[in-house]
Amino acid sequence: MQHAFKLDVVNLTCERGDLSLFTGLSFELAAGELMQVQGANGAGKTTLLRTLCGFIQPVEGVVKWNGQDISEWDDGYHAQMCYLGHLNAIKDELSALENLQMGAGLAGFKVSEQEAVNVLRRMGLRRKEHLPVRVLSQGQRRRVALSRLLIGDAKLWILDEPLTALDVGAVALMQELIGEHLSNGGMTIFTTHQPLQVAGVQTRELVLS
Amino acid sequence: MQHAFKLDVVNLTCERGDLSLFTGLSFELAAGELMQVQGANGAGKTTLLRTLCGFIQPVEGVVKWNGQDISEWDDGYHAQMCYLGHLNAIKDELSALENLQMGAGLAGFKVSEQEAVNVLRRMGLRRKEHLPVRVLSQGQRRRVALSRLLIGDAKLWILDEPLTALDVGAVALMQELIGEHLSNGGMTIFTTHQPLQVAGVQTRELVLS
Amino acid sequence: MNKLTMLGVLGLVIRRDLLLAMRRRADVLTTLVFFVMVVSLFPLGVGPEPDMLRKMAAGVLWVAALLASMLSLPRMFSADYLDGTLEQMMLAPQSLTMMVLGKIIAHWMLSGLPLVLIAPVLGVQFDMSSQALWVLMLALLLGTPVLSLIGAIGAALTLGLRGGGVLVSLLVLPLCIPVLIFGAGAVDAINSGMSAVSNLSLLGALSLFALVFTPFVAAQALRISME
Amino acid sequence: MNKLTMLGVLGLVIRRDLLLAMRRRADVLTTLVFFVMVVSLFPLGVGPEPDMLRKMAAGVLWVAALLASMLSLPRMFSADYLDGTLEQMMLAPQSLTMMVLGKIIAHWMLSGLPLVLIAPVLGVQFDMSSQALWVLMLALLLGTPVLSLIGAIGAALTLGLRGGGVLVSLLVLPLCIPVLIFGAGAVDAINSGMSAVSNLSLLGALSLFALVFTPFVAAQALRISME
Amino acid sequence: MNWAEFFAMNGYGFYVWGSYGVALAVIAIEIIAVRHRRTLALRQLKLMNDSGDAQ
Amino acid sequence: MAINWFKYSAPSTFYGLAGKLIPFFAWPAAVLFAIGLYIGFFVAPTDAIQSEAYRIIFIHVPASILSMFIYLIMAGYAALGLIFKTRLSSMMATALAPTGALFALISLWTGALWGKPMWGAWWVWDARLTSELILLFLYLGFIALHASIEDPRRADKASALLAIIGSVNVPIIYFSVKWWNTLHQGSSIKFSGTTMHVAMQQAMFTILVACWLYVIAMGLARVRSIILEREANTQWVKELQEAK
Ligand code: HEM
Ligand SMILES: Nc1ncnc2c1ncn2[C@@H]1O[C@H](COP(=O)(O)OP(=O)(O)OP(=O)(O)O)[C@@H](O)[C@H]1O
Ligand SMILES: Nc1ncnc2c1ncn2[C@@H]1O[C@H](COP(=O)(O)OP(=O)(O)OP(=O)(O)O)[C@@H](O)[C@H]1O
Ligand SMILES: [Mg+2]
Ligand SMILES: [Mg+2]
Repeated sequence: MQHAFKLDVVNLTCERGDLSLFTGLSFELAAGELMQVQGANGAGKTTLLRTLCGFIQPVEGVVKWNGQDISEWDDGYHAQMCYLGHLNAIKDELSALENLQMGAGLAGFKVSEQEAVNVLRRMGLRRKEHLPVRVLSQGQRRRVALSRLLIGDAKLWILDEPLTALDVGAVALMQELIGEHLSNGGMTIFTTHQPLQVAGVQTRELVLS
Repeated sequence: MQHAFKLDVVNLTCERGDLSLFTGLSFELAAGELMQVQGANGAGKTTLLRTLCGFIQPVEGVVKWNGQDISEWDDGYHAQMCYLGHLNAIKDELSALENLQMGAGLAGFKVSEQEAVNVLRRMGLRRKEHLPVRVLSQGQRRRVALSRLLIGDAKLWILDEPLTALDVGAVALMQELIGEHLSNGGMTIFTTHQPLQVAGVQTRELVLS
Repeated sequence: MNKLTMLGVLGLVIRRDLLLAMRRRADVLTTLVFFVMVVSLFPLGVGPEPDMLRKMAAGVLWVAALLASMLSLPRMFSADYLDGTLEQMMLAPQSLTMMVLGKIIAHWMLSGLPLVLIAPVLGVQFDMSSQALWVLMLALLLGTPVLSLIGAIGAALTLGLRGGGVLVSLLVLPLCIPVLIFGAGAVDAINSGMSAVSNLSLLGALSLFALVFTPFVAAQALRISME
Repeated sequence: MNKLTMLGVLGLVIRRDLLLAMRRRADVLTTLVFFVMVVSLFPLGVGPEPDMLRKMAAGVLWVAALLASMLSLPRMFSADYLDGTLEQMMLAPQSLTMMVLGKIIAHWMLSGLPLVLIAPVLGVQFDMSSQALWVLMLALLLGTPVLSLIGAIGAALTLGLRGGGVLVSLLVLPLCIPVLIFGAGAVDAINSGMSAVSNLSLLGALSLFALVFTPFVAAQALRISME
Repeated sequence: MNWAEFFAMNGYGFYVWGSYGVALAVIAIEIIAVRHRRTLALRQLKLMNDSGDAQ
Repeated sequence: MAINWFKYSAPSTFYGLAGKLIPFFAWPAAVLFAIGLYIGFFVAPTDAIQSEAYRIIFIHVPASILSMFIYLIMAGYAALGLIFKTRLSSMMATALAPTGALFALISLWTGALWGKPMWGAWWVWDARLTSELILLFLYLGFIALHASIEDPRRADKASALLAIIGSVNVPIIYFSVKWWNTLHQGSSIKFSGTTMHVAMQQAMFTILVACWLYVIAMGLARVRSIILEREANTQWVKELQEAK
């Protein structure tokens, strides 16, 4: 860990179809910081987050991780980030436990069953660990997806509407988890239409048009 | 309109798999009333709403509309209700306008283009009327789905997490729309994890275990 | 005011499905091209002797038509199921059977009819006589609706199941074997100098029978799949 | 610590896909049953003369194998795409080409290998000689991987498109024609008393060639489709 | 050589004229299709320009 | 004089340039067609073996040749677009595909109409014929894939990849088909090797050139529409006189 982690967005311009969503967007995010991307429906929040992941090539501008363009990073950038989109990336046929273990495996981690069970319990899925995810409710499925955050040591969390379908208890839990992540030197950028406060952290706001 | 509309739920019991979700649930909903179904993730909210629609047969108990079991109603019950689930029931290939017109057509209404455009504008989709729905953002798609409520004269609205993906402006709009619906003698039952207040109406709460 | 007539519903659903198909013309073409392609693969596998090809022709064309219809079956309901439209259709205060019939007719117009029209061109590649070509077309015209009608039940039953594509073929193909036998039989009869009338009228009877019963059954199957 | 070896990734992906398939055994069986069914339809459509059937056998079996593979292709990536797993795979700090290769191998084990094993049984139905049966198996063993490999590119290109099922056949079938020709040719050569070696070695060469190039191309196609 | 003979093509008229007729027809259709596509594109542009000005 | 090629590879400049160029290809194409047909029907003598039926050759051979060339050019443009991200080359590839498919169709059709009097069958599974048919499938695959993808940028890239793979495969397909056919010795019918009269050669060559010019004119005309459709929201298109 030669130096602190940093995400720089320089002069970013994105278009979808023939619509220009934002132009000349610049900001930086340092360790321990929390940023909420705001904007009305269709403002381009999802587009921005997917650009930060490298799925979408920006029309102009660069995204830098630790000073280097993310398209030039090998896999080093991806090893240090964790993205959670609209889709849960979980398999209906597998149990919550298997889903978590497989997901971690693809990201390069070996997780023992005990660890995985602990993580799922922390996410409030006690007694649901072995059910096929297919039968879980919307909110429970989202919880399974979120539990991936607790595995591994990604520094940068990119969360697109993490609170969708979560009940009050789960929202509080997420706030706590993000708080811990930040105090461990991580950083988080997220979108949500519900309020999300993390104790002791000033949420930076980025408003799209 | 021989008598006021009424939904009766008598002694309802539902199971999913081998899990008993709720037993002996009874309530009634009269014209002008607003009911929020609450409960943690997996409590059975979606299951309850789908039972009210008649998709799921309850293990015990009945759902009555105007005093008659909904499974004995012909299409008369369906003509007086409108259900909006997790899925938006819109076609990616069609424009917002065509979607609305087709949806109304299937429900038995003929809607002129002008009316449909007005409804869409009311839902904040100005200038998006002719775009294929595929390219709209999550929230915009949800708005298209919600605009179906404004067509026709359904008395009973059954809404499963209507606020998902909606921004602040759209949430306020929904509150307004539900208010209007209630004051026109309609009734609404809904679930949501976000607060939803309608001016001048006392929200009844139904908490599942 | 809230009720369309039976025919009104039928027309609406057909128009809607055709409109959707027009938005993605590629869909319609692909079934057709798939048919052409499968038929053309056979000579490549079997060898180019015209004699043998002529004998196989009717069988190959019918099997290919069967497969092409099967492949387009999953699309009949699955798109509506996945985006929730089917749910809304079942809640609509209209006869579900009529809506299903509408979807079946639209499906046939998009997947069966084009095969009927292109079949003679392919028959020529197999060196079929012109009389045989006419019988082939007629047989396809009478037989392909059965494939869509029976197929609808299979498509409804496998709704939302993974692997639905192959599963539906599995359920439906055995039921469609009579169509294949009578259809190919009609052409063979002509080729061996007999009359194709009995085969054709059997096909027609199958078609009518399926038209009367399957839409209702498919509607019930849909209800089961949606629970 | 965060990097698996190349082979580690490969093994993980294969194990994962096989596990998923085991959870829905129906999927694996359906491809196989489809193959059996298509092959068995032919005698029904073409008529029962043994002479003719023996001549057609290799061609029909190969065409059926081609179609069965095509049908299972859309499943290669689409489930992972729809539930977002593919997104996560692309973000994983591992070589995408290796993951794709893993998925291809798993696909072949689930859709190609069963065909190889069942083919002799079907060949017997067509009265093939035992020597021809061996060659048939060997040819299928060498040829079916090519179908999965080239198919992966088609599956990746059509990811998320409606009508993907037929479209992918449209794109991939013409490219697979050499496999069909050499594969059926090998059996025919044996039947007419010649050696099948040249056909088989051509198949092997195709297989190797595809193994080297297609995983990378398919990975690129995936990236294009995910943008 | 008279015209009737010319069109008969020594008994091969159907094949020769069938070839050239269809080839020319296909070419004509392509030309019409390309023209039509341009008209459509321009009409769409006009629509967009008009609605854009209105707003 | 150095020409700034990059300037012309911008759709905005190319749009105008193409518009000016079209007549220079279209009119000569029409004139050469007429001349070629005249030579073919009135100057070239009757063939000893095939009688008048051979006159189909004047359209059949150019169509066959062009259908193959256009595929290569299309794949080349698509590859350029994929590698150098020049939008115009991708558009050219899309513009050429339908014309190529059409020529393949003409080749098949005229070939079939020739085959009937010559071979007594509309179609035989000859190597050349079969590979032409496969070529048509490849065109159709390219067009269908492009049409199925809504996002034009993704459509360009995906179909470019397909075209490239296709062109790698074309030789393999061709040789396998050839080998398949000669191995079986199925039909004993072969193309007859008559030496051609000079006037016949002239007619065929004239029509070949006419077809080339026609393809270029069509490509340019279609690419202009494509540019209009894709760039509808750019300033320069909005300011176009034609759109007012
Ligand atoms: C790859 C595409 C093709 C090419 C390059 C091509 C080229 C030619 C050429 C150069 C000739 C004159 C050769 C000669 O006189 O010996 C010819 C003749 C002919 N072609 Fe094609 N052709 C193609 C496809 C087809 C197709 C698809 C058909 C039929 C459907 C066809 C049917 C014929 C016939 C019947 C003749 C006259 C044969 C004869 O002279 O005996 N050709 N073709
Ligand atoms: N291919 C396209 N053509 C035209 N417009 C497009 C296309 N793709 C996306 N858009 C538009 O891009 C905008 C940005 O969408 P995005 O999903 O980023 O919004 P968002 O901020 O995440 O909204 P939400 O809060 O509703 O999720 C939307 O207005 C959408 O209509
Ligand atoms: N086939 C099944 N087998 C076992 N349990 C099931 C089955 N189907 C559903 N369940 C369980 O039923 C419960 C009710 O699910 P439901 O979707 O109704 O919850 P919900 O209240 O809508 O939750 P959410 O707020 O997360 O949307 C969940 O706990 C789920 O795990
Ligand atoms: Mg979004
Ligand atoms: Mg729910």
